[in-house]
Amino acid sequence: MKYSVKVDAFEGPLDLLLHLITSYEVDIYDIPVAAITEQYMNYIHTMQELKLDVASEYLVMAATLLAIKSKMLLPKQEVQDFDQQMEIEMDEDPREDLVRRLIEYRKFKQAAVGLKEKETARSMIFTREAMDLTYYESQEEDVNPVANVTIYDMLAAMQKIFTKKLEKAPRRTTIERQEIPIETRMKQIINDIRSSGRRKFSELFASSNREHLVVTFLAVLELMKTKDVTCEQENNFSEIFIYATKENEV
Amino acid sequence: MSRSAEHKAVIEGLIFVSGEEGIDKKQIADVLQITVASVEELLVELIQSYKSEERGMEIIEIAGSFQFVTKREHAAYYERLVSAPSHASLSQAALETLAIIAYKQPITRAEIEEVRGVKTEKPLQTLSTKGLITETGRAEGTGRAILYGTTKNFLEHFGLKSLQELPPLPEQVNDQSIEEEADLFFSKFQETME
Amino acid sequence: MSRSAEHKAVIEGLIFVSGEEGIDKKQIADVLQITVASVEELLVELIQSYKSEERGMEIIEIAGSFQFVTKREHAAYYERLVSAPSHASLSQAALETLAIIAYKQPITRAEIEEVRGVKTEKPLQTLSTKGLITETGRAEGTGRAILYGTTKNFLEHFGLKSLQELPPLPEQVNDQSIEEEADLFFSKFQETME
Repeated sequence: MKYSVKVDAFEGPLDLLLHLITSYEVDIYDIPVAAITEQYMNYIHTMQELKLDVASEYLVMAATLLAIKSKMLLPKQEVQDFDQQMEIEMDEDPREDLVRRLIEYRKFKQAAVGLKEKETARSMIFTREAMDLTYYESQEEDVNPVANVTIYDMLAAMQKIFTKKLEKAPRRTTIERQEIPIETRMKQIINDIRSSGRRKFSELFASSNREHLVVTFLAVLELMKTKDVTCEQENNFSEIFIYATKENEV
Repeated sequence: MSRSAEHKAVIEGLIFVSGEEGIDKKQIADVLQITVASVEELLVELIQSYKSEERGMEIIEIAGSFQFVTKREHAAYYERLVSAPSHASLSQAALETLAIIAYKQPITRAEIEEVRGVKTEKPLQTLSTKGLITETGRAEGTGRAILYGTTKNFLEHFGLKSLQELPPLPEQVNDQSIEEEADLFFSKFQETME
Repeated sequence: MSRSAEHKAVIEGLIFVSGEEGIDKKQIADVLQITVASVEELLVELIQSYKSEERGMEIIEIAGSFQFVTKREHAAYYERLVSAPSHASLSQAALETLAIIAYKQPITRAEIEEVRGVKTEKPLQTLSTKGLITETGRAEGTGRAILYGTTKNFLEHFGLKSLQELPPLPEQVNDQSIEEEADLFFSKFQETME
């Protein structure tokens, strides 16, 4: 069985199902439940093989899909009528509830895209702080210096600063999270290749840890640059083999 | 200077001093001691003059307040000056949650999770911390679950005049056309089968 | 739009976003990637256009930096704006600064600016004038920077008996929500488990 894992963030089982429905170009109002269920299960199995925690919602959806599939396999009891179409329409389609949920979810997924566009447009315009107008205030003695301002406005201001700081922060976090030094991974890879003569490129990426995947990829690139390894590929999209070039130390 | 030319100049100054906080028509009318209708008229002219000329800023309305902002087509220049992005973008989870709240407010967490099909505690927390949503009350019935709604900050984050400016939900315009497409697909399919 | 007209528009926008700190010719030249001489030429035109027309602001040069200010002849209107009952007496900048001092006192100006990410001279001056903050001492070490703290006046006006009565700070922004933003595939799956 051939399947591919799309390393992407699905926002839940409904999102995954929508993805499958779109990629297999099937009609959302007439989902081929058997085929889609198989793809869905493949995905879940892959996740489990990669030792990822599969969220309970994904498993609930798997059970729902299997239930729908079996209901649809049940033989229809009514006599073969001339107007068969009528019978089917009057019968409740076991997929109905799922289709309704998918369409409802898809609506808001699209709305989120709309919001994203607005957000991007907004991020391209700049403004400035309000001007300090203290100069224009009357200098009378008994004027309340904090008129129309409460302690909670102050708290809100503090919160705004934190939000600003948070907004600046993410750019750094992903880079700082490098817990496996590339040098270490380079040594591991070169030792690995030497012991076996050659390695399939894909074998180096057995780990499910995203950071590990990234570090491995960078390590291979670095090893190629330092000419410690060479890569060969017979045809487009065929397996890439990695060979050690030198026997001396890394 | 004519009376109305001076008023227009003052409106420009008032919007300018209000900065990112903006100023609404009523406040402008109070300062100028003229009617809101007159303010509106002058505002239209002022906004137009910034649009038509070769200007660096323009006046936009966000959440009912008018403010100056730089023009979008010049964004690249300001990015050179300001290192940090003026607005960090929200994650997909947060955007989906926010979309559901924006269109269906007031809404409970359970109702949001029903639509998304996943737990939504964390995105809700992020959105609250960023001041984009707030508790607007309690649902009737047992449990009296918290109801969520969007804030003024939400309008500001997305540069919206009001909630009415949200693009219509696909359902309201599209559902029919999706069905039509499906019908079309089937009729074609049947044709090829025959 | 001609090249120089666009440059002039961007200069206008740059002066605008630079706020009360202003921007100098060299910075403008760097952003536009043109010579300082060209900037000077365009600046003269821009300043002139604000002077000759019926405008609410004008561009002034202070210590080599250019900034927008309101026109003196409109002062009466701004006085009316600040005396309006709805007008908040503290700007967002002043509020932020006051909040930081209230929660982190004693604190130096450099530390406040570190948190806010912008210059804070003017808000500090405003808060001092209003009697809400005061110098409480000098920091140890080189420079012996001024330490700021809130005053008794501050407590009185906000109706607090003591600093202990300040409401607790919003939950500190933590790494967790940052990870949520980082949009990692795997953390997403785990998140839905919670």
